[in-house]
Amino acid sequence: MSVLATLALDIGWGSTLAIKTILVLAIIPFGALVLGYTFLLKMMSHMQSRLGPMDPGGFHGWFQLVGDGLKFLQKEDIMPAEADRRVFAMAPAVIVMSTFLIFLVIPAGPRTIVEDLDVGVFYALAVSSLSVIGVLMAGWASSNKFALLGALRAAGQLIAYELPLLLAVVGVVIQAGTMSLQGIVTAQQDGSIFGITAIGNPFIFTQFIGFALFLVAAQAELTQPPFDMPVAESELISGYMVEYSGFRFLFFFIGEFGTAFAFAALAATLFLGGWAIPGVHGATAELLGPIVLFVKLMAIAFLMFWVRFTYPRLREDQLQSLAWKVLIPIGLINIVATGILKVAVG
Amino acid sequence: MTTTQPPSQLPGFEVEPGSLNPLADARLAVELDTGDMILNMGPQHPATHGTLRLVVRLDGERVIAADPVIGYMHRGYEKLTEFRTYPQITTLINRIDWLSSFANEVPFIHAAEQLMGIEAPQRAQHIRTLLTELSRIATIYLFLGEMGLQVGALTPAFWGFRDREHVLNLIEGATGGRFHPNFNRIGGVKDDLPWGWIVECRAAMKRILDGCDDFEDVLVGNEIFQARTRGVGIIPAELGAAYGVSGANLRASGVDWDLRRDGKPYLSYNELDFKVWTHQDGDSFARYWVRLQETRESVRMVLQLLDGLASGPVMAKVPRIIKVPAGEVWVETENPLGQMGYYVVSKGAIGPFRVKIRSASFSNVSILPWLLRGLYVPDVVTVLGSLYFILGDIDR
Amino acid sequence: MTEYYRQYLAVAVLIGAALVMVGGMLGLGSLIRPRRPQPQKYITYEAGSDPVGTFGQSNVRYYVYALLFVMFDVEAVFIFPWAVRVEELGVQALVSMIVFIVLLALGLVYAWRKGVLRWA
Amino acid sequence: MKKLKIPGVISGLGVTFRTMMKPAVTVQYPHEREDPPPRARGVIALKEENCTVCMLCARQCPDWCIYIEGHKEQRPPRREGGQPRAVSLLDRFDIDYGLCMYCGICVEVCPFDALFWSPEYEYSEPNIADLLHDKTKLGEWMSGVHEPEPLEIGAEVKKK
Amino acid sequence: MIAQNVVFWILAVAMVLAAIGVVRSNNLVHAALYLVVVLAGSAAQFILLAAEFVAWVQVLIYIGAVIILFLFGIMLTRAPMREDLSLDNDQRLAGAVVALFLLGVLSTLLIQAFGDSKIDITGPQGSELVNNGRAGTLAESIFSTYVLPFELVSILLLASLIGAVVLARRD
Amino acid sequence: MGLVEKGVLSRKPLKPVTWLLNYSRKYSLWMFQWGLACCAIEMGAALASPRFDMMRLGVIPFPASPRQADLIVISGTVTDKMVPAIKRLYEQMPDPKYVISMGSCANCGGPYWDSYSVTKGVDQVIPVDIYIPGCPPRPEALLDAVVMLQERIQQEGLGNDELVARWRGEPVEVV
Amino acid sequence: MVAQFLVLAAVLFCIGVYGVLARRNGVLVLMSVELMLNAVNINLITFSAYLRETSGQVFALFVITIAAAEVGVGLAIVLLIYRNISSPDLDQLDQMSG
Amino acid sequence: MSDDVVAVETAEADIPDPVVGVLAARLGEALGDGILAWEDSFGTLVIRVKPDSWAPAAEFAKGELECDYLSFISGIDWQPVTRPDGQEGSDLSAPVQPTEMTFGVTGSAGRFQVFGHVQSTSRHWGVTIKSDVDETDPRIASWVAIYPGADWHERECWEMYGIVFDGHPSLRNLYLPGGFEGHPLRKDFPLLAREVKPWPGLVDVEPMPGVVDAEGGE
Ligand code: SF4
Ligand code: SF4
Ligand code: SF4
Repeated sequence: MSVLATLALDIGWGSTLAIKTILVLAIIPFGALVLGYTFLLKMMSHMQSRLGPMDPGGFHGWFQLVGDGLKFLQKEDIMPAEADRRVFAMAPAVIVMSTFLIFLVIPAGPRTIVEDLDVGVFYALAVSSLSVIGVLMAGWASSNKFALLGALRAAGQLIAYELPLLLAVVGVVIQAGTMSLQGIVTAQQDGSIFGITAIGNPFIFTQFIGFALFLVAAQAELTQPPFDMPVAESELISGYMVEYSGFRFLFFFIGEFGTAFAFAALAATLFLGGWAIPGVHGATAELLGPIVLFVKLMAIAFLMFWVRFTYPRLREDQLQSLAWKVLIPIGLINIVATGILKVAVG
Repeated sequence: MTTTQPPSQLPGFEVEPGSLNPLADARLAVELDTGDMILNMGPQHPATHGTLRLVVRLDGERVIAADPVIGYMHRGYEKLTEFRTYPQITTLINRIDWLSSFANEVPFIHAAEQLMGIEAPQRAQHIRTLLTELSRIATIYLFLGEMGLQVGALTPAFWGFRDREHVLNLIEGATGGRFHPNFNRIGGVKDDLPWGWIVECRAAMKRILDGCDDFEDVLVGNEIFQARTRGVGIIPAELGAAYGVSGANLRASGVDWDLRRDGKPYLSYNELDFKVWTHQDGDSFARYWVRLQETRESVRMVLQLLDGLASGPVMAKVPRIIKVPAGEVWVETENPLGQMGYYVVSKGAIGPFRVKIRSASFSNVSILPWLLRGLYVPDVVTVLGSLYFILGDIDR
Repeated sequence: MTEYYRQYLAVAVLIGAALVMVGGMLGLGSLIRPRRPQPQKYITYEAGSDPVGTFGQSNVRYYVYALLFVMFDVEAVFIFPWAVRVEELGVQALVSMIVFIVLLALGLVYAWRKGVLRWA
Repeated sequence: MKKLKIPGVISGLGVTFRTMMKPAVTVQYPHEREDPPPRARGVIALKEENCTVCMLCARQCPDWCIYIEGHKEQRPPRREGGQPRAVSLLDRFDIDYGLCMYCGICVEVCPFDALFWSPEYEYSEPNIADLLHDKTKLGEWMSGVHEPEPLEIGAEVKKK
Repeated sequence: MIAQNVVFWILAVAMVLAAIGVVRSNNLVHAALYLVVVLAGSAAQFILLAAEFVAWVQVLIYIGAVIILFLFGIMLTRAPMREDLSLDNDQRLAGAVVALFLLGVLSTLLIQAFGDSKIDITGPQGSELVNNGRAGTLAESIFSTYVLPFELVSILLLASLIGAVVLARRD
Repeated sequence: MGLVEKGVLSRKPLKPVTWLLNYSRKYSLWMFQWGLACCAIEMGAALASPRFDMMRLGVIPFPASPRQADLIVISGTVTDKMVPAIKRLYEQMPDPKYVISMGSCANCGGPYWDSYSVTKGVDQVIPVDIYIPGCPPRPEALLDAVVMLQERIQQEGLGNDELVARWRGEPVEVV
Repeated sequence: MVAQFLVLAAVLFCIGVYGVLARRNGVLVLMSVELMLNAVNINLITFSAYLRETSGQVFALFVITIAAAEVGVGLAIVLLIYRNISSPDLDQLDQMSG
Repeated sequence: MSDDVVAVETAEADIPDPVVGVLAARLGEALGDGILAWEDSFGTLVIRVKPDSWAPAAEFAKGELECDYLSFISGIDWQPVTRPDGQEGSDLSAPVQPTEMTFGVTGSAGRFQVFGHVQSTSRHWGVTIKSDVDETDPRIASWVAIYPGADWHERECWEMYGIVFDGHPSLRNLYLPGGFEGHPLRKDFPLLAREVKPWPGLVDVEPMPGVVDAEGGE
């Protein structure tokens, strides 16, 4: 009991944390569902002149993904005889964990945030890089060649694009002077462009290069087309997930879309001003925040999925060249330029 | 996964397929001398259109040797033809290249007609030509979308299916079968076109042209697509011919050879004005591009035919029981996938004595061991997609 | 300080929550999912064929990329603290940072020129 | 390949976006349905009255999937003073749709117009044996049979 | 304090067990995964010690990058899926003796020297500690006191990059 | 340990739960991507052609790996050479799983009934839930079959003997 | 309080030493070295906290950096050995040279 | 060798298609008495060569005749189906072939023949080359060295007829699963399904007057 006492876990604080945890627990499947349903099912279908799910649930197939979830609960859980059982079992947990942790720092309002860490963005990117390990574990433990090839590709790709992601963010950090996401949001809300404060200063204007880099890199991190070679259906069946069945497979799905949700939210926060609307503060902001964030996030997700359903995929080597020969140099130049400007002007 | 057999002793790897070509060996830069990984792609693999199996030996992701294992769709056509009568064979051979069923019937019917000395009336010829071109469009259009899928673009595949439906509707409207029309008869076609078909056909052709433009925008013009396909899987013209590669695959290597124009005259192609497209590169992109142009060319042909559709009967006078006089004939046509030919040997019975079916994909695919060496796994998919084969056409 | 620990307690709680979710779902599933062993069910999937041979070796070029990545990752680690304080640290830090970046960029250029960034 | 100077990556996005804005072409099958063209080879219907048990269809069928049994009966002559007729009566007329290849040969060879194509397609079965349909079922399908359509311009009018 | 201690001991036990796993495991990939546990544990210890930024650097670099390098290395040298008993050499016993001896010496020394030293994490001193762990503070320190080592690090990285490229390149 | 095996889920008060479980399985049929012959193209049309769009019915043509599939449509000719692969891939699918046999070839050999290399019906190897006649069946016929299968799934009482036997791992009789 | 961190570091360090001595696979040796470096880091951070000084943390950063570089080069060497003698076995290297 | 080909004097006058005659003449010049017979079959030259000339003929066709394109190689079994007409099994529907052994154009010495078709993509002509194969020890030279595409065709022919191609790098199964026995395209290979299943056309109903029974039953 003294443990609790020393940590001064007063009831109010503890229950807030509990509520927040539950919210995060709920938001991730919810985000995965929303993105999956709106974009993967509906938008894609319409881009293909189709309707997508209609019957499940009656109204425009809203039940589809819920049903998928429930169904996977009822599916047999197969572990191949050759697999490394413990590692095989742990891999999805690692991926889900990595997704969960990102949500810790994403603010949805002045106080609607689990914890505003000082290392904010850095933390988010660091934990998102954990999923690589999960992927490698999955691919290796499946003892399947497609899975291994897929995992290696995935790892190669995730690390190659981790960098542009980091570099893209640096510009924002320089401008905001903090890594805390709340701080970044405030900087944008209260900022001004050439003295005009009406729209604040969403960093998308000053950091457009960073924004573009971030989107491209996030696309690659999420292994979405045109960077989906790790799961390239026509080549590697479904890459490192080949051997996963039942709910364990669903965890990968949740991880993928949850991370997509998180990255969209991150991009919205970093470049579009997050929950903030200039001039709106206090309780109103608290109320509007989540909605504003959601709208911005969906706009970014739309972009990402639009590209996803239009482009063919690159080849592994082209992907790496893109990262190393284009994105990273641009990222570095962007950082230097931003730094110089900041020192010179600001 | 712990097979102790060294790779060289595994079934299917006794020899290096295609080792006859010094060119191929030269392309294989010797990398780290490491243990290779043998990977089965197929028989169930999305890249293999169903049931081709490709056993590849990989070093990392580079293909050291590829050995296509076919026969998963082998249905024994040549044997079955010996046990069936001519009309029964007409319906059976629909299913060789199942996408362009109608085009399969043409050479066979033509062979039988030649042996019997019968000529189908002009209107029948026109209808046959029309349907052949429509089935060509239906086949290649699917490819145009499917190729996107192979290189990772999901959406075009759906468009391929979407617009193809209009063509299938036309075929079904005329013949009663979406896939397997069984519409050709020795001496003509089964029936005339239904009322309103021509108008519908014109509308459908317009859609196809629009669709071609979409593909041009989304795939051909797309830098990523070009990066994925250009310079990948180059078939040198000479080697391609020696392997028996035909159709658009060969034309993409710069060989200006199209049986519709250059072969013995068949159907009404000599009445039509069309261009045979070729491309100099011989790579996957060239194959895609040539097919795209060919689709447009086919649309042009269809429109020409609709304009000049002859009137009259669609069936010549033929005996009720068809007995084909003894003789041998070789008939080849330009099918959507390439050269298709039948070598029909008749001994005067109601069924043929021997039919050698020369199908395009069989030869087109036989170049794979040579073509895939030294490529990377993603390129394997591109090459498989761009060669465009139908399993039934390989295995028969 | 307590504030600080609380923040990280939240991190721990989230990790726990993730694990609980994974475990809970699997547990729930095990209540209602079937188990039906079939002779070939547990064979490794290889597109319908018998799995042959062993794992191969992955390619060296992956390694080179990974290596480059590590180098630049380290760079990023130093860039971030600087980015937070660009203004305060001023010109001198900016110059050292640029030198730092340029030096590492040289490494990239070297690798590029050496052709390790090419695939084949 | 000489196209506008818009990079391909952008124009592709435009096409997908345009497609998304167009209405979908889907026909929501179980709720609404299209009629297949009249010639569609959906299922073979039997007009039992016309069948004379001549067995032609069964013999020509490449799949051997028509099973016919019949017997002969003496019938009084149609006209006064004529010969008594021998009439063949159908006892069994089964088509195994599990095997049928839908080629249409039987329909074509039937000299008495007893077989027709009906564009019906919803007759899947959970049990393979149920795909063998007998003459009652085949008779029921007659209801879906279309009249032959008019032909396109330029066609020779069939003399019947 | 107690809570901190509890957390410490839990982590410490886990880390030590995992570290033993690293050196005793017969499966290379398992060893690498044990190493992940050790490294993550250290990151958590850093957080306990209020070195926030370093902790996340540890996660990003060690877990996100170095371990990946290891896994690649393992897969490049074709780790068998199965246990491989030939991973150890025959100096196991000697190794154990040396290690234990060293451990004895070190821990005696350390406990004697720092047996009752405390890190004060309460009150203003606590916030100072936390502040010390922040990225900004570190930056100030790096760019004032440690500029030279900082540049040296980049040269070191450059050198090692070139070296590794030369080594890993196939010729 | 399973609730189904114990018969818990078949109890009356749990009706809504069973209903929901069945409903979710009904509308989440992930279909194994595997086509064999001509029929596969019609299956492809049913899935990919916007005109039919099988996804509307909750049939997701996503997995190319059997591990995530619920439904396999054997569409086309089954050759003797292919049979082992079919059997294996079927068995690699996790339960509960369903099979639709599409087209005459898969039903009993179809046009190749007398061939030396074609298997006369896929039901000789794996149990089939629905047979679709046709050569090839129209895409609508496949949709119809799917609707039929969905009705059957919805009817499955999670406790009826057949299902429990299935769950328990007793071998399914191949008819 | 301080001692326990230091002892933990010592334990890890010794385990690392054992690993370096007892392992013959190159990759594993490198991992053991990582263990040791990691122990060093724990020490550095502990002292940093104890002395209320940022230097320890800066040094830890440098150590992490160097460790990364070390692993990069080290693994490259192991790969080279592997390429030459087809085994990541360090002992075999002795036999080759000696 | 472009226009002069046509200029070469044609051998016989009754050839409808001059190209066929020219090709035959040129092949005849090159192979001498390696050629056993040739005929114009509906505008295609069919030429039958001695087994020794099988490969040289292809070589000549590829080199001199510019037939760079290999269409196919296959075999034929001239023996009538061994089933004594309708006596075994109930299969009465298969087309009845003559029961005595006859050979097609250009004849044959025995039961087995191989034939291949090569053509020119530039000059648009083609030649069908036939050669007899011994019945007891069926073997013939391989074309793989001339046309690499012959690889699979010869494997197919080997599998279907049991004809061995000397010099082929690996004659192994192409279509059939490993354990398959027999050579399916040989005429004496029975189709079991047809023998087991009773023919549904064989039912005791007398034929209708005026309708000729088309099938084997007669
Ligand atoms: S359609 Fe063809 S296969 Fe079917 S019953 Fe008629 S003749 Fe036989
Ligand atoms: S051919 Fe016509 S009349 Fe003769 S048996 Fe068949 S259905 Fe009856
Ligand atoms: S049933 Fe007919 S359409 Fe389907 S695969 Fe068989 S032959 Fe092709």
